[in-house]
Amino acid sequence: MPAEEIFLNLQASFAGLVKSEAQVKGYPTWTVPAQALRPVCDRLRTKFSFDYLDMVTAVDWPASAGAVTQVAASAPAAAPTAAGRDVFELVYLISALSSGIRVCLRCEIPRKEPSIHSLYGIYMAADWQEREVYDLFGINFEGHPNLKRVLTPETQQGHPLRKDYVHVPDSYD
Amino acid sequence: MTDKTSAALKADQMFINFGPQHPSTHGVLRIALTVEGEVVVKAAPDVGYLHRGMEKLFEARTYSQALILTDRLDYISAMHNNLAYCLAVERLAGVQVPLRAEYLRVLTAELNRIASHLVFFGTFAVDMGAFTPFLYAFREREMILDLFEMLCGGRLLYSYVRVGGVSADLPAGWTEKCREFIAFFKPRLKDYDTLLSTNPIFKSRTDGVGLISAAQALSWGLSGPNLRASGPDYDVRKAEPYCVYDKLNFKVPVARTGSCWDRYYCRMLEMGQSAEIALQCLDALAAPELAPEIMTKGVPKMLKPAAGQAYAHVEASRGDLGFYAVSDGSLSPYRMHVRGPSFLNVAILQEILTGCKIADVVAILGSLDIVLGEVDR
Amino acid sequence: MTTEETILTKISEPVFNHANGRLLMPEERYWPSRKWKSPWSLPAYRSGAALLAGILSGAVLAAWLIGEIPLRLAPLYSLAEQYALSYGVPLFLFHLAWTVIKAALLLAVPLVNALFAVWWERKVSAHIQSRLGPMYVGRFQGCLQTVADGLKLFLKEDIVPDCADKLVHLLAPVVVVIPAILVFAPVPFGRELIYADLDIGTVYVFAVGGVSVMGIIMAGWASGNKFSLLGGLRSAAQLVSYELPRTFAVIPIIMLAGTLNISAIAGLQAGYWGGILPRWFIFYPVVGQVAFIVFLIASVAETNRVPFDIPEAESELVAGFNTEYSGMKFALFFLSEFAYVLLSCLLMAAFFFGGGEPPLPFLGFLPSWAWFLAKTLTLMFCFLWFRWTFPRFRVDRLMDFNWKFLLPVSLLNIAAAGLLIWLIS
Amino acid sequence: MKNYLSFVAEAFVNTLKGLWVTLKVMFLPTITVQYPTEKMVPYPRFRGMLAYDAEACIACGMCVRACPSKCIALAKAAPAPVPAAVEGQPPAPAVRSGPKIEWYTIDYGRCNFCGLCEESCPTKPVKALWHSLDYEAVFSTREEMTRRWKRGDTLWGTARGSADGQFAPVADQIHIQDVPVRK
Repeated sequence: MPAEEIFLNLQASFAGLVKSEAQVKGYPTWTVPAQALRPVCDRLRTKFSFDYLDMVTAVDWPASAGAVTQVAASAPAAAPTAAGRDVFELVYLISALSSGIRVCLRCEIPRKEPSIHSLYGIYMAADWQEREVYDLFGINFEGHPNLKRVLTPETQQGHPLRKDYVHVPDSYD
Repeated sequence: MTDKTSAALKADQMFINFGPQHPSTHGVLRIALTVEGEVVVKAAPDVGYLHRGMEKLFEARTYSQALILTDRLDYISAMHNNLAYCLAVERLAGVQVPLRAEYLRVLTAELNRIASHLVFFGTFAVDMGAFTPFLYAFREREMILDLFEMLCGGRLLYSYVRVGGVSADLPAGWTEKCREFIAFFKPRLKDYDTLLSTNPIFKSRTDGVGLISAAQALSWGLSGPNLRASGPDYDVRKAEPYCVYDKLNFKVPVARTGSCWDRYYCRMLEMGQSAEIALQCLDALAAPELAPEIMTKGVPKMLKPAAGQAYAHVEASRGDLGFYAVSDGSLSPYRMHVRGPSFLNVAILQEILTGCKIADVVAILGSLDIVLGEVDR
Repeated sequence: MTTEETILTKISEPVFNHANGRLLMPEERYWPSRKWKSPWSLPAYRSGAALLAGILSGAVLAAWLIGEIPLRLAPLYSLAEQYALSYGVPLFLFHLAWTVIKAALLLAVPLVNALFAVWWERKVSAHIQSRLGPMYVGRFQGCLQTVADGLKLFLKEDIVPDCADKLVHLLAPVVVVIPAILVFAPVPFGRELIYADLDIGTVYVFAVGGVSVMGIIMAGWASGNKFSLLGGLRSAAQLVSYELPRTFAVIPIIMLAGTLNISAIAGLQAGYWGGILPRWFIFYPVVGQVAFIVFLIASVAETNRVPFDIPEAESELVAGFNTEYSGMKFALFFLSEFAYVLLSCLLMAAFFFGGGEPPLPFLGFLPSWAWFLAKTLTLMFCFLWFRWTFPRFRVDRLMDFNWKFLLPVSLLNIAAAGLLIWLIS
Repeated sequence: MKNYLSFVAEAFVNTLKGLWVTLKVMFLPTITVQYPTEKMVPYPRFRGMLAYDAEACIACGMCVRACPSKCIALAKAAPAPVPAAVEGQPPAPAVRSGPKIEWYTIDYGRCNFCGLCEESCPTKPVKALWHSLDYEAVFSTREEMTRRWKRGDTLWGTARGSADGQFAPVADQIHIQDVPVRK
């Protein structure tokens, strides 16, 4: 069942699912609306035996940064990145080890109060990776049992990997 | 003690801080153990002691400068980090690599895998109480470090693989020394087996301890020997061959029960396979018709890849190491996420440690072979 | 300048101007050829072997020359007695003086043994791990290394953790060391070389040997930290449970010998079967070998050495019960461990290898104490050898091994010994 | 019962084989290098402490840009005074006395020995900045790790004094001092 048929099959039931124009080189990339992410993953896991969650990560696209590099203007029709849209872009890499298909799911959530449904129930690998994304970006994952900081100390204020992060000198400096 | 107030403990329970300074946590990892006598009731691994903010540092350096950071991720098998980083940037910038450089990359990666597994074998034996295999493992590893010192100047952190090729070709006499090492190393592997693998005490300590089922391993996202020991046969070198792995023939050891002994023995067999691969690479490199250049021309030092994203992953010695690179067309990467295999191998501890003894905590932690540089990034 | 000179100019001369101070060029690094180069090609190896052979033959020669001096000492006692009587010194005062001298000599045994054993263990472990071991202290092969360690431990600050139970923390090493020295009284070192030729020697040895378990538990409890507590409790479980197979392993020997007196048991093993095979208890058909193996395993467990070193398991309990000890107290724990190792080897030599009896008839020229010492040292080598080869047991596997394997085997062995005696008689 | 006996026998045999391996190694040569007495000399490509040669340096600043942890700083020498024009002859070229560099500092505390600066140094035929084979550098204070060459210093490396923060020649210090200029 190559990625194409899976995509068509899923697009039938999930309207918002669209082939993303910001392709991750090497893997088919689909854009998923934020609230449809968990049902899509559930469907992928049960129906198409996508049993392995490779990677969960986020990229911060503040309104200012993208515009500075005038990327959108010079880029061809498909904008290669979600630059300048003032969003958090969440990237999930899910694969079916038995058949060797690896698919990348992208979804964008507003930067104001970023929150999305956690994949904790479906993949246990999401447990710590989502805690790391929360720790470094401040994205809230609803339904995650213990969403606490995993890499930075508890006394850390702010989320370091945001582009607009300013370091508040604390006891360590 | 933030997450553990003494009131929460029942009468006969004891709270033990296993780490961050502890002889067998292979680095700064703290496991908050709630113990009843010898049996572990609840385990909560706590990481972040070695967090250097690597992914923020990537954004402040150019692509060629960031290569030095990747050495410091999994500092025991630095060659795999360089390779994964360079594959991701090459895929991002669309750079081709000459064939000779591909063979050199696979050769050094496999030698580095042997060195990394030797460190695992030595420290796992010391965790079990046998001190001698540690010295034997480091005697062999010293020879690999000499080979790397001859080739790329560094003994632990090499920054040898560059975007578009490798930084240096084999010096005179290197191939003979490498063949001599591999010929010397094979019988030593048999020595290790008689010394430790078949030892009844070692088997009683590791066989049937820390069982991880296939579904559990897949769901928790384990990779590398930890995953293959539980059943699923997934090796990036076979599933998505990069460099010249499709031209080389080698076998990937797989086990079924997922116990500490299976993970241990998968790595021991992998060392033998890596020696085979290294030999095949040496033969290919000696072939006269192979073009001599090791670096693609025209790859600028100040690389500016077009805007876009790319993901590339490699079968590092500890698992499936991936780099997710996002470029916005400027000199330095816009975002560089490292998918560290050890980060997920540590996460599973909170599930499999409950119910085992303190001595098993050491065995399971050793068999998962984690490196804190890669966990905390 | 050639690359050679450029390299040389950058590395300064060695700091210590030892005789063989030199710069090791890259080609001279250790790099074995295809098969491991035969060691005899290395000059250092040949000179080392020659040195070792010289030392051994010197020792044998010295032992032969000194011969039976200790036996010449026996009449000295009666001579001194008449001499004291002629001076009107009361008899009991003389006996007191004589026992004090003997006690001093006996106290020297564990101390000298500790000095030698620590150095020997570090050398044996080094060469097993293809290293050199101590080389600098005492110029020749680091022979004064243990003296230096002892001095260091003597001068080191004696740290007592504040949440420790001060008195018990102080008493623990005392309780561990005193039985370790007392236990040497009935143990023979040669045919007549014995402090107190007790008739119930074996029972005395095992009884006094068991007391030091208390010291280890006290150390574990008094240190006040969780790891020591775990180490202390673990050692209690291990030592007590391994006491049983150890004593049951000796019972067949006592049944065969018919007496509990250790020197008498050693004496009974004189003579040879068919002129070649010495009449040692280990050569009795099944009983001897099984008893020896069980006794060996149990005594390795008694001395808390790998593969039974759960109480101070470095990788789990940091250093177990002696985590909080430093300075002389730590030295006392070390001393008692090696005293018990020496004791076990002496007992095994006496029970199973006929202490003092030469293995072959024509080797009788060497004195009995030389043979006794040789057997003890070979057995001690086995203790060291085990330590650097085996991993460590897990606590419950250790208990299973003892209760489900060693104990039944030793009981069966007693039955077999009974059968053997019935067959012989 | 039978496999129990075979298990015991096999366990016993494996134990003895393990013992044989350790005994075999005991009589083989050792590999220890007794460090202060025997000093290992690294291979030529070894990346040791950075060494600097003022004569060869052309003060281009390539190394400053190449270094990932920004531990090199330099200042170009002021342009040599142009001699007064003597009419009748073509203007004499500005003769420069000595190296083109005013001062050059390396902070060894932050250097991570990656060799990027050496690769980016364009000087021919001998590089002005190269990794010596010296691995025994010892510093007592953090300030002392910053080494500077200033015009007029003979050899590479006065260190910043910890007290007043001024650069002063360091007495019996480490080996980088007497690293001769590589020609």
